[in-house]
Amino acid sequence: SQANAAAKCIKGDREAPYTIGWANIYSVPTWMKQTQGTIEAEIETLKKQGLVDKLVVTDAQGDANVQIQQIQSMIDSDVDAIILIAGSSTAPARVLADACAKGIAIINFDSLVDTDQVTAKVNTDSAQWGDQAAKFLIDAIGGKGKILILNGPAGVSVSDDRRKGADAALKAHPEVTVLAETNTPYNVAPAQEAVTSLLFANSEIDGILSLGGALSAGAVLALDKQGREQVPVTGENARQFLELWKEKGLKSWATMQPNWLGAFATYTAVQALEGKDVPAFVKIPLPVIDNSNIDQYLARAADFPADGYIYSPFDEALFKKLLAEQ
Amino acid sequence: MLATAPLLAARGVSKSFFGNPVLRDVSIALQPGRVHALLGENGAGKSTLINLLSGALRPDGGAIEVDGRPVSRMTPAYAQQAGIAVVQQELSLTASLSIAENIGLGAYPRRFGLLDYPELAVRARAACDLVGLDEPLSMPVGHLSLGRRQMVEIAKALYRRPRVLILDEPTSSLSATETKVLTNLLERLRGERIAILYISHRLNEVMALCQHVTVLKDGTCTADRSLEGTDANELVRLMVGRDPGDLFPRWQASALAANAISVRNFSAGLMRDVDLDVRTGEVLGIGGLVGQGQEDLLLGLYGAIPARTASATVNGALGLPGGVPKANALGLAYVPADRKREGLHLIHSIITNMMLPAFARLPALKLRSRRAERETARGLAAQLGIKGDLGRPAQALSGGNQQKVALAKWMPHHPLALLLNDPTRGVDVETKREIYMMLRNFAAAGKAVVLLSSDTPELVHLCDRVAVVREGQIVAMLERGALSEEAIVSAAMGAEHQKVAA
Amino acid sequence: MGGRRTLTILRSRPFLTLAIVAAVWIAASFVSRGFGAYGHLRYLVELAAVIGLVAAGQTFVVIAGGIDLSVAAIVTVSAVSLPLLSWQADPTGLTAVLAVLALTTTIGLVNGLGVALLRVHPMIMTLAMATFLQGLLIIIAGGSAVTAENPLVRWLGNARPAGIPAGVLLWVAVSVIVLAAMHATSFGARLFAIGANPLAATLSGVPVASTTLAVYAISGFTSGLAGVLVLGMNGQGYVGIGDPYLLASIAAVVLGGTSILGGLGTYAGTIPGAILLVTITALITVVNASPGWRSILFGSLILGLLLLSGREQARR
Amino acid sequence: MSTVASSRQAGALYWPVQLRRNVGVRGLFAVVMAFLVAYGFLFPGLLTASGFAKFTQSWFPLALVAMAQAILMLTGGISLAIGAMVSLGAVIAATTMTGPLGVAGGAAAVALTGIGIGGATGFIVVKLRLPAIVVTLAGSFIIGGAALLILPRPGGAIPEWLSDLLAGNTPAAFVLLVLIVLLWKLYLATPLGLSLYAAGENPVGAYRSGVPVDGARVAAYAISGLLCTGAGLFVAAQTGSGDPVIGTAFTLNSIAAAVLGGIGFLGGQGTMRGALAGSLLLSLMISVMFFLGFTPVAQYVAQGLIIIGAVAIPQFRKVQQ
Ligand SMILES: Nc1ncnc2c1ncn2[C@@H]1O[C@H](COP(=O)(O)OP(=O)(O)OP(=O)(O)O)[C@@H](O)[C@H]1O
Ligand SMILES: Nc1ncnc2c1ncn2[C@@H]1O[C@H](COP(=O)(O)OP(=O)(O)OP(=O)(O)O)[C@@H](O)[C@H]1O
Ligand SMILES: [Mg+2]
Ligand SMILES: [Mg+2]
Repeated sequence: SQANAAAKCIKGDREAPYTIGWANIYSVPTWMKQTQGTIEAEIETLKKQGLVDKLVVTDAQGDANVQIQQIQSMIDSDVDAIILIAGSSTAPARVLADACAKGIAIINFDSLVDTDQVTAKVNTDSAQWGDQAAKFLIDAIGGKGKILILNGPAGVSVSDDRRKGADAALKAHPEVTVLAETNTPYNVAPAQEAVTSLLFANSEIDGILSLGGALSAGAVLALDKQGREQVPVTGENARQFLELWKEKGLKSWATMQPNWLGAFATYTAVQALEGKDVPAFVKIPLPVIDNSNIDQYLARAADFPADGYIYSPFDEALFKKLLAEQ
Repeated sequence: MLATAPLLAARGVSKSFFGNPVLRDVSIALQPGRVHALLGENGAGKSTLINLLSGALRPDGGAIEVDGRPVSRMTPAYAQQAGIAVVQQELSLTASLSIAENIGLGAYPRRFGLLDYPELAVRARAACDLVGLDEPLSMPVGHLSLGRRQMVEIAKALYRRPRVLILDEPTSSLSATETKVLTNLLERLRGERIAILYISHRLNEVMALCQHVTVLKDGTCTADRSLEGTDANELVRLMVGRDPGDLFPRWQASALAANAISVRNFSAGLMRDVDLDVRTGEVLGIGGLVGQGQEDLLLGLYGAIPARTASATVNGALGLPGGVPKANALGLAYVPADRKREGLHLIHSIITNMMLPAFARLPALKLRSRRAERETARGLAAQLGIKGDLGRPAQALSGGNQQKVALAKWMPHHPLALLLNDPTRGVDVETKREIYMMLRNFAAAGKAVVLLSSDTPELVHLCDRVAVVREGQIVAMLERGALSEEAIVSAAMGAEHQKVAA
Repeated sequence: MGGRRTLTILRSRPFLTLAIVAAVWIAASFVSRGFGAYGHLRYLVELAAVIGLVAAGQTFVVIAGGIDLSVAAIVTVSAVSLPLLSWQADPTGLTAVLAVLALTTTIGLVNGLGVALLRVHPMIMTLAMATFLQGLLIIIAGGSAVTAENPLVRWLGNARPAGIPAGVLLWVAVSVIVLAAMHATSFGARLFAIGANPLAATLSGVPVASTTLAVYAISGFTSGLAGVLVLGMNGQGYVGIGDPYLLASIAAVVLGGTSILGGLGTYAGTIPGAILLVTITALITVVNASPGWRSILFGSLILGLLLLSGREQARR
Repeated sequence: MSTVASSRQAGALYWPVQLRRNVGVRGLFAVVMAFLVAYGFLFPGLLTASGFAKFTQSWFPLALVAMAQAILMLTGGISLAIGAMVSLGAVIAATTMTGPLGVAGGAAAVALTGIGIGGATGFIVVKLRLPAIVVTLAGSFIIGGAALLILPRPGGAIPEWLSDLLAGNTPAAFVLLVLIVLLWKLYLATPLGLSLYAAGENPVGAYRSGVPVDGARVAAYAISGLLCTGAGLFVAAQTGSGDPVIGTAFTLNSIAAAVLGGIGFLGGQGTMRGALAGSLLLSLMISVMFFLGFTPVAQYVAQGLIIIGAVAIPQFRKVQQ
């Protein structure tokens, strides 16, 4: 390692092969399991290169307090790097500062923490997510009409950020009326329930601004079950949604929170430990899935779990490029 | 006499529950230095009356007076201030708290606003000494036997240094020795000019202890007079409304040579290596001081607690049943002593309670016939004199009637051997007579009865033989000819006698 | 005679809960026209069927004096593992469904074993079971790339024989069986006895252990059934699909008047309790308010309805 | 009468009573001890000042909510709003303490909110005789909604010095816990204290003995509320900020800890020390499993086994005797 490492938190006294701690917030959901898969694959690669010794995994079972305790344990056992999906956007800040002070490389991805005491943050831009989705939808309904907005759970930053990102576009189009908004977990069933009730309450709906996860599939199923005509709907790369999209011939737009963020975070952590200068924030561009390229995604569907996400391919070249671009 | 106002009195009080009148225009006056008996059949309203006197319930009409002045709103707290203490039937204790903490509950000595443990210890010890409780004060009440809990309840009342002491069936779960301690104590308290109200179904106690009597029948007062010149028969007549017969049925030998239950080297709970034969056609009594292992003997035979034995025959089958359903299948039935905790489902209807053993043995998915159940229950209720709507929850029944339900539920199954744990506790004379009749008839039909009892006269007059238990052993087996209260008590106390001699 | 009987029914908890549901429906359809549409009400009942199925087992368990905190995990296990079992050999898909139900019943049975034989507190036992199942789910989740194409499951989730959703028909059938088992068999009577006073029940010869086993097995079975139904309704199982049903099942049981202490209650109350829950949820969805206010409104509604229907009887 | 002798002998009442209360939880104590030793062995840093500080800090909020739940269960109640109360406490602390109210004002607001909401819940449950489980379930939505209104997304702040004081490298959490346990002991010695047990196990008997049954129960809810929002304040200090959904998991964990510690549902059964030991076990388990290098699947399985084992093994030994 270099003596004067540029990256934050790194003290330069750590030697390969490294021990990587993966502080997961909840390992049960399929998205998490897929992410874990990319991390493990990356670890295997890095092991072969002699850069990583072992991976330590914790599962906070959805409890941000437990996650703090587990990060503390990682500090206590002196791991070389921590990669992290946070259970709360504020809670882990102090324990991360402790870790940073101990010279542990910290790469925070997906759900981010409001702190600068980390080596790097890796994520797509949630505000941009919301903005692009809103713009697509407004465009798709011709600049005016009545829409529903489906949000993730209340009180969570990601869902709040995406919603805020959509605000500007909505304000710019006063003819677009928001009939109703919901907050549900990013799952099919609750979204389907909510949309069904909303459909009954509102006879005219021109579009659905769905801000993530499996919410879109729930909305499409709700429309379908009621025999209503499908309307433009935004979404993510959930396999079920993409398949419904194709099946029902939807007018849709989707983006993706790539599962390989996990692999990339691992890669970045090792790069930082190796003395490379990594940017404080790596912004992952949001890909667009539309009718032009959906078939490419569906062609690979069989490689992914039925309730999983069809993410784009990744390799070291991509990672190198991402790190260099910033 | 006339000059002194009664310490506590009820003037023409009435009370009904959900429209059913339980007390109608009842008056009672408790004078200092007098033990006042309150008699009546099960459900006559005695407990309700004392609940009114102690502020646990509010009367619908009439007034409660303390020192001759009517109290506008009697509450337990006010009663406590006025020096009124009630011995509930084990009801007011908390199992997880220690003896001392229970005794002081609601009236703790305080220092700087906090519970003063040293002071509590001194005062609780004093109260315990009065009733002969020698268990460590720190022992949780949950570890005590029923009889000892009853003594704690009495100590709890005494701890409050009452001017008026009300005792609701205090002796029903006490052994003869403990009863003796209590009667001596009450004599002494009377000497200290305390007013005492005493409820009991044991008339000999009442005759020996009390000076004045109030008799309730169906919620009205049928007598309020001095006990002088009254005899027991007279009292029973007042309670029941007709001439009493003999309490105990005439004894007739009916024991057959066959053994219903036979065990060798039997151990369960406190019982260690006992041999016992229960013959068909007999009533076998089990006596002794409370808590010597008698209950474990019954429970072990019944398969409710683990038991070991060298050899056993139960109604012709080899070996112990090893489980309650198995014991039932072999014709055993058990009636527990603590009916509220072990015998009944208080929140369920009387019918359901009566039918439970039937539900337990029917095939699980057999359809019930509500009509047949009602018929059976009505029959049982009529047989045992349980009055009123059988759809009420069992907790609405008075104590004695609850006991009848606990007994009645086994009757439709014609058990071959009845294991009874103090079945007449808190039961009025009339019901007692009926139960005794039933037991004798049962034996006469060639079945076996094992009767564990804390009521020594019952053992003497009803049983063919009495096994006296002490420290987990059967120390004496008294045959009919040798049965007497003295014999039972001295066998039960044997250890103490020997210790004194040694 | 008949009059008194009618009066008792009118005053009973199940009926009261039902009356409240009706009142909420009528009130809501004034506020929002579409809410009272036949199709919507039918949909609400269909949703309630899932809660109702889970709550059927939960009612058994609660009446018997226990509680089952593993229902949510069992629903998920059922919905996630069924697609893995759907082999082609059986064109109806029945085999796979039966296999999954056997699995979930076994899970329930294990709960029962812990409670009855190891004497672990029901809450601890079922909580631990839920934790186990989470581990199991990590292993099986996303394990297959095959979508659920089970004809029986699809039918359950989508068919409407005679205009009534198949799920609702299933619920009706289960309800009839549950009510019969609860109130017309000796098994049912044992259940109440165990819940009210296990000691007295034991001494009366009630086979406490086997009844307890049966109760938890039933809960595993009905949760499994709910998992199959919810899979059919969503066309896709996913990890977390059962999560909403833990609190919902308990709430439906208690709103329906069953005592959480055991020994008293009826599934007849749970049924309207389940419908009430989905109704309130739907009502909150169509109200335009911030998430905080919606949550407050939801809680206040439950509390308010409880004031109307739910005084607890005194005990001991 | 030999007053002297009897008073000396009787004077020693408090400690024997306390000793006997250990009987039910000895098995659990042994299990917890074993885990503590294992933890100390796996992570020797535990014995350093900062290691110990961090360890008690992660246990502290769980200990508080376990107490909050236990005090209710002792009176025969229960709360499903524990998690929401913790969130509310955290959110209030994070929005007031850096504002005009200051730390003292913020702490007072947190405490008053806890006592007020707890007391109101108690009033509804006790005086209106509604089942606690549904009242608090409904309450959890109302309280959680209030937390979202105050802070719609994670944010707010706690003064740095307060965070460092409570959750820095100081044993403040441990000292606080000892203090709270002492206060609990004091409370038990007030007229309302032991009444908790009596009111929980035998309300009718307790009422007839002159115990303020309703008062004891309402007070229990108020204290429980205070403990919850207090835990929320601590969590806010520990994390330096507020999060409107931070407490969610505490509801189930508090029940698990209390039941694991031997607190019964029927009221009057169990001891606070048991509940604390239960919460300690839950907290220890997480760290010990980490140091043993368990994978998530193994973590789930082991966690289930430990929870069952801690209850079943003592039970099993009792049956065997
Ligand atoms: N809380 C209550 N609710 C309904 N009925 C009650 C209640 N308390 C008592 N009763 C009824 O009032 C009547 C009188 O009961 P009470 O307990 O006073 O009788 P008792 O004379 O004490 O009988 P026992 O000798 O069996 O103890 C009984 O018929 C009983 O069923
Ligand atoms: N929850 C209740 N509901 C209805 N009645 C009750 C309830 N609790 C007590 N009672 C009535 O109060 C009366 C007094 O209760 P208690 O337990 O002292 O009965 P008791 O008649 O003295 O019985 P025992 O002689 O067995 O102690 C009983 O007769 C019972 O009918
Ligand atoms: Mg009475
Ligand atoms: Mg009585």
